[in-house]
Amino acid sequence: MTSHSVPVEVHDHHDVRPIRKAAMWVFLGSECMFFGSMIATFLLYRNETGDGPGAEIFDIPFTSASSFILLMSSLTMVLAHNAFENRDPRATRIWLGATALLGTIFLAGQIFEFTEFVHKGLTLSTSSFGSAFYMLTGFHGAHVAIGVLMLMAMFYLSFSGRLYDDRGLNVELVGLYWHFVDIVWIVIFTVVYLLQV
Amino acid sequence: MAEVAHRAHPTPRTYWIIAAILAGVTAIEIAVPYISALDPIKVPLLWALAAIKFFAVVGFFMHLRYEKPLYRTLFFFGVFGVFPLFIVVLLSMHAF
Amino acid sequence: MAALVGAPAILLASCSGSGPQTALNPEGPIARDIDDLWQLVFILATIVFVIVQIGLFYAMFRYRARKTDDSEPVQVHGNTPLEILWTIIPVVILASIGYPIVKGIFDVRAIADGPDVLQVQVTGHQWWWEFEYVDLVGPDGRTLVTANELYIPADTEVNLTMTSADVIHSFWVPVLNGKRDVVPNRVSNLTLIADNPTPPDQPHPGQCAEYCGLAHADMRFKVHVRSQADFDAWVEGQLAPATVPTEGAAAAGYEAFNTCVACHNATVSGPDGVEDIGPVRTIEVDGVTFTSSLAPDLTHFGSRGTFGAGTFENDREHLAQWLANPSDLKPMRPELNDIPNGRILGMPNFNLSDDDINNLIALLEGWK
Amino acid sequence: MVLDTSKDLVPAQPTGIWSWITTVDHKRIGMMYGVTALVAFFVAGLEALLIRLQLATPNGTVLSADAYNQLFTMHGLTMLLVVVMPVGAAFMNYFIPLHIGARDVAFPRANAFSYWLFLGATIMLLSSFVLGGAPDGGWFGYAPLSTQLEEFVRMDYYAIGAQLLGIASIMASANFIATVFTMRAPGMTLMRIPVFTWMAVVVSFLLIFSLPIFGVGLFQMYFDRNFGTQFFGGGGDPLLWQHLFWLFGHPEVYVLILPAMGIVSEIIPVFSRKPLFGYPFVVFSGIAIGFMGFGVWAHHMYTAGLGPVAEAGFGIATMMIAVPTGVKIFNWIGTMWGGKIRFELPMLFAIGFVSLFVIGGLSGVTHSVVPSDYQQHDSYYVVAHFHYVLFGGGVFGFVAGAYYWFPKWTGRFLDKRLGLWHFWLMLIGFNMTFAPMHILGLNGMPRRTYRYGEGLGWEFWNQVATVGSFIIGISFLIFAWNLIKSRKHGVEAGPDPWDGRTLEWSISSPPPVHNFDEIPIVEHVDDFWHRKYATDDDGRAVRMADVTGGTLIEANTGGEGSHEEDMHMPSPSYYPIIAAGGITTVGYGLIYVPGGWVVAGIGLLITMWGVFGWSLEPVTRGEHHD
Ligand code: HEA
Ligand code: HEA
Ligand code: HEC
Ligand code: CUA
Ligand SMILES: [Cu+2]
Repeated sequence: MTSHSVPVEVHDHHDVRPIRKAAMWVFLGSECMFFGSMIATFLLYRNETGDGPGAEIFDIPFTSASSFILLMSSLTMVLAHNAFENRDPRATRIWLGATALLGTIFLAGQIFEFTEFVHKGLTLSTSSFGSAFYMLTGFHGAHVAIGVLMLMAMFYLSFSGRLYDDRGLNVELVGLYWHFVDIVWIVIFTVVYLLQV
Repeated sequence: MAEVAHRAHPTPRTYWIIAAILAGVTAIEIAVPYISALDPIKVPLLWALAAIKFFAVVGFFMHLRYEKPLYRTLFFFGVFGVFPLFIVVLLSMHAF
Repeated sequence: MAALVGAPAILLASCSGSGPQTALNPEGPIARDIDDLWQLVFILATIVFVIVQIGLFYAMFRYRARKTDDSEPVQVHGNTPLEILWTIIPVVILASIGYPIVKGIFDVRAIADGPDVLQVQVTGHQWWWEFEYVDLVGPDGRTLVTANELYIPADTEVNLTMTSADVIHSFWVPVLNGKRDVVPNRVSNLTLIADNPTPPDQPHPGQCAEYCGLAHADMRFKVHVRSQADFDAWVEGQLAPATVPTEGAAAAGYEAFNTCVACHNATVSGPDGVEDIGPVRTIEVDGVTFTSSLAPDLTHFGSRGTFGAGTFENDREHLAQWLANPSDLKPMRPELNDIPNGRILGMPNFNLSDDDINNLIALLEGWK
Repeated sequence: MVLDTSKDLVPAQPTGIWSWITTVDHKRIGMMYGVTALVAFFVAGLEALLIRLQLATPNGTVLSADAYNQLFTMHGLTMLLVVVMPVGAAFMNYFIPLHIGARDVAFPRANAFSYWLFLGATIMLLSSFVLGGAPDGGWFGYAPLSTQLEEFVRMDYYAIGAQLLGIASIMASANFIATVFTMRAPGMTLMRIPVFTWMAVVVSFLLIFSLPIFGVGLFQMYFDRNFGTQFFGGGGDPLLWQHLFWLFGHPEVYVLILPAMGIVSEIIPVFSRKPLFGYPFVVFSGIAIGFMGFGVWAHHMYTAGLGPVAEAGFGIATMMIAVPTGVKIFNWIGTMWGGKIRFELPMLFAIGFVSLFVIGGLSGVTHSVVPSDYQQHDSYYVVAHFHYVLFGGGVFGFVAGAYYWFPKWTGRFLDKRLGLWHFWLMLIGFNMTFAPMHILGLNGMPRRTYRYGEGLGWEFWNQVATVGSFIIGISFLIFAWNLIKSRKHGVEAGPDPWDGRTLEWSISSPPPVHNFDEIPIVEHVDDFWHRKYATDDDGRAVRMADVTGGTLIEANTGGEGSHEEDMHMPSPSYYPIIAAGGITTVGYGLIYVPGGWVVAGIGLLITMWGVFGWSLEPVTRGEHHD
């Protein structure tokens, strides 16, 4: 072996969290592109309303309220993660449940909003505007729904005391995903709603 | 860099403060479209407010401020990559 | 070795413009400018190519392992000045062609404008071309509309304003200019300038260059270049309505033509004066109104050298085949036609009797 | 986290079909990618031969227009997404862990899932031929042609099939990135990892950031076709699709070429007996190509109507990619310069790569000259360009890699005589097929045309091309025969047949399940070489001791800092194939909506079963990552 000294990067091969987190962050970077493409599509078609209604049918106060709920679910999520790190399964469970609940309320709000818009004449096929709007908010909603499912899975695990088993999915990763879904909505809320009224 | 990576983890107190800030910014955001005096700067202002919220969540709730620089690099490629690309697309399609 | 095969082939390409549809024998100033730029870049590329291959082959030959020598080579890891050098040289080479490229783009893309410019509106259809000379209006107020054969005067700027009725097509006459996509919902422009008139039987061939479905290969067209006088004469002939035949096979053909006017228009001067006997449709894109018919205008079909979008000789034999079953000659999907919604994907087979076919041919031949 | 600290015996290679289905071993997964891609290459090659037969004469009648359009679309689609990309994935799977000194990739089960989903999507795309017609909208599926014929499911196959391939690739890429950034052996700093693995990282980033854009475009295409949305038709703008497609499509072409460049960067030093000239420059030029590759997408749209300013900008930007690419070319020649070049088969193909890729690259530069491209676009000149880079570059590079690493996979050499036949026939056939296309294109022959008329002066070169394509075909028949024959009966190669430089040559051929008996400690670029050779005062290499691969690591590690590792390999799992099968089922259902909703629903349930089973399955047997 040659004699000169080498800076040996010592890896803790048993700490798998950085590996999973790195993959999660890469995935979220990728999701930025996904949502970015849809947001750009929306911006392109924001005035292509054809014969159908446009942004005037938005109900800003209502959407503001549901946006706020989603925003606050990020708080409950981070508190859940905090409790998880402090190895407090009970608090973890409570905050996880709260997050899932807030997410569900947001989803319910979105379903309500969609039905309203359809009644006012805006559907997926009315205009390019409608297509872009429903695609963007719909895919976001799908992400929220998947998040809620994962939160519920964590919630369920917390009862059987297996929250700390090593597995592909854990509270921290679910948390990262959930916050991401929230920040995407921050942008959507601004671009789709606030900027169009 | 090493300093950043070892920054102390935030406490629930920090989280509540951030949440309060988020709530405050959101309130301002919602008000902006209704204040006609702000119309000329409405677009950049709303983008700026959204950016504040965005990075508050990313930095504190997602702990990116406290994590390895690697994660930041990975994620910011996406966040900052998407803007120039689609601005060029939208410009070339005369969307503005 | 690869070079030995590849290089001569490419070299050959540079000087051997062959065939009527080549980009290498320009017949107009715009195509010539493009070709000049190409020649310049091609020579530069050839030089780079030759230098690189020489370096590669020299290294291969000079530093091949020899049985007689088993010493190990010197372990060189790199050389920064060299790296910088071979970064900068390509930058310089490329920068040197930056100006002609940018100038070329703006020149080719400039939209011809002015009183002397001939304005033609082009509508691309699956799978044929429609041309309308918007400034050439006949005595009855109709503009000149034709299909698949474009006539232009020599040495005159022609501005094409183009759109598509269905999918993306691309208008390309290699000897006159590069191609330009024809996009639904969008208007695009292309300038044509031709040096000399073409002999009547040797128009410049053109081709749809963007894949547009089943019969993309057969979406061709012709550009006839005429002296100004010949062009004016052609215009006069085209602006005149067709006459309704009153006797013989052609008259019987006119009866049978009833089926055809579901899609095809013809402007005829009959007992009720001058009238369009088929549908005339327009679409509006970005404030420009384009004629966008369901099928080629047949008013002066007899004057065309080819049909089926520049694909078949306009003779009795081919016409008979066409009328007997169009899809035999040219792949189309008429079974998907939806006339009320303006969706046409080809001409259907009407199972015409031989008599009908002969009569229709007589009619169409007469419509010069 | 509970870790089992008891030491198992060194894991043995399991056998049987079931062991392949449930395998999570990156080497086996790599093999499966490779074999699948090879089969797909023969299918897509056969399609190409039919295309060439049809074009051999004017007004050819071998194929109908309809068949021709399906064939060229599937030929392009298959070659790019089901052959070249997966071949890249095959090499990456096999060699990333070996190159960085790891036992496996970061997420072995996700890795298996990527493969199975890729296989599902491949089967889906190929099955379209018998299930209502294959995609016929061209490999870039321009809207609104691709959204036009709702009567046919063809472009639904495209929309869904490509979407699934994309999901598989995103997962694989995230996996590779996590592997390289977090699982390197001690001392394996970023500037010591082999160039191939570096290129794999760049490729992974390109895919991670470009595929989602394509994904959105594909969803929009699918919605336009099936749910009446107006993304590209109605009030929509067809150019949106082109932007979304090429934002993916151009980075994609570098996804195809960078792994081949990485392979060539491995091979040339070994057979020149010199280190890679300018290692950091080769690495950084690869990264630069990656970055620049994201900024030039619109050079495929010069004729579409971007406006002169955008065209000029994209034209100049595109030209500049020649600069980092040139750096690579020059460094390869620099590596050969002053070396002792052994013309073994891998080296022949690698040199073929360098020579031919330059032709393709230069014709790319002539494309970037915008006014010239007004003439060249969508003509056979483009077809010539991209076959030179994809076949002359990509395929030559990958074949070089196959000859180079076959001994590592099987412990045996590929037959040299057959290999020489393969090489020369492929080289001649390739140039005969594609060099004439430059001439055809400049003489006005448009691409994607199933027939052309007489008298246009295209007959002769088309015939040459057709003959050439059959010579390529024969060369690949020889290759296939060589693979089959040498796998069992080739000359035995031993662990380090080429006197290699990188870590994979330090272990037995084929490698053991756990790759390394002990995780190596790395001190150099080309670490393995430095364990074998020192340099004398003139800088010439001097062999240190009579060491051969396989024994070296043991002899040279175990000192201070070495890691005594438990040898638990991740346990096999059948959840990946279930999840992938579920998603494929959903895909089939979506193609046939509304009738297919039921199928899609069933698929969704299977997927949920797979995904939840997998992600909630506690990690057992001391497996420490999944
Ligand atoms: C492996 C895939 C691959 C690679 C590596 C490339 C590399 C390049 N490509 Fe290519 N390209 C394709 C695959 C690829 N391409 C495909 C598939 C299409 C068609 C898609 C379709 O329409 O179906 C296409 C189409 C295509 C077009 C659009 C043509 C058209 O449709 O009108 C253009 C236009 O600019 C282009 C340019 C380039 C350039 C500038 C490079 C450069 O990266 C090349 C750089 C390399 C060199 C230049 C050689 C080495 C350099 C030197 C020796 C240094 C000195 C050089 C100089 C000073 C010039 N390509
Ligand atoms: C990596 C990518 C790749 C590769 C390797 C190839 C390989 C080949 N391609 Fe490729 N091609 C594309 C990517 C590729 N192509 C793309 C992207 C398009 C554009 C599609 C589009 O427009 O949408 C295209 C389009 C394309 C066209 C243009 C079609 C058109 O525009 O109308 C043609 C025409 O000649 C062609 C020919 C060939 C030939 C002859 C080969 C040969 O090299 C193939 C050699 C392989 C074999 C021959 C198979 C092996 C052997 C056997 C199967 C045994 C049988 C053999 C005998 C009996 C002899 N290709
Ligand atoms: C459903 C609509 C439809 C009807 C009805 C129809 N055609 Fe056509 N016809 C077409 C279309 C579309 C084309 C263009 C085909 C192409 O070239 O792609 C065409 C092309 C032609 C052409 C060639 C025109 C040219 O310049 O290329 C002739 C001649 C012709 N039709 C004659 C007839 C006759 C005669 C009849 C009646 C028996 C008829 N058509 C009825 C749709 C129709
Ligand atoms: Cu119209 Cu191709
Ligand atoms: Cu490109």
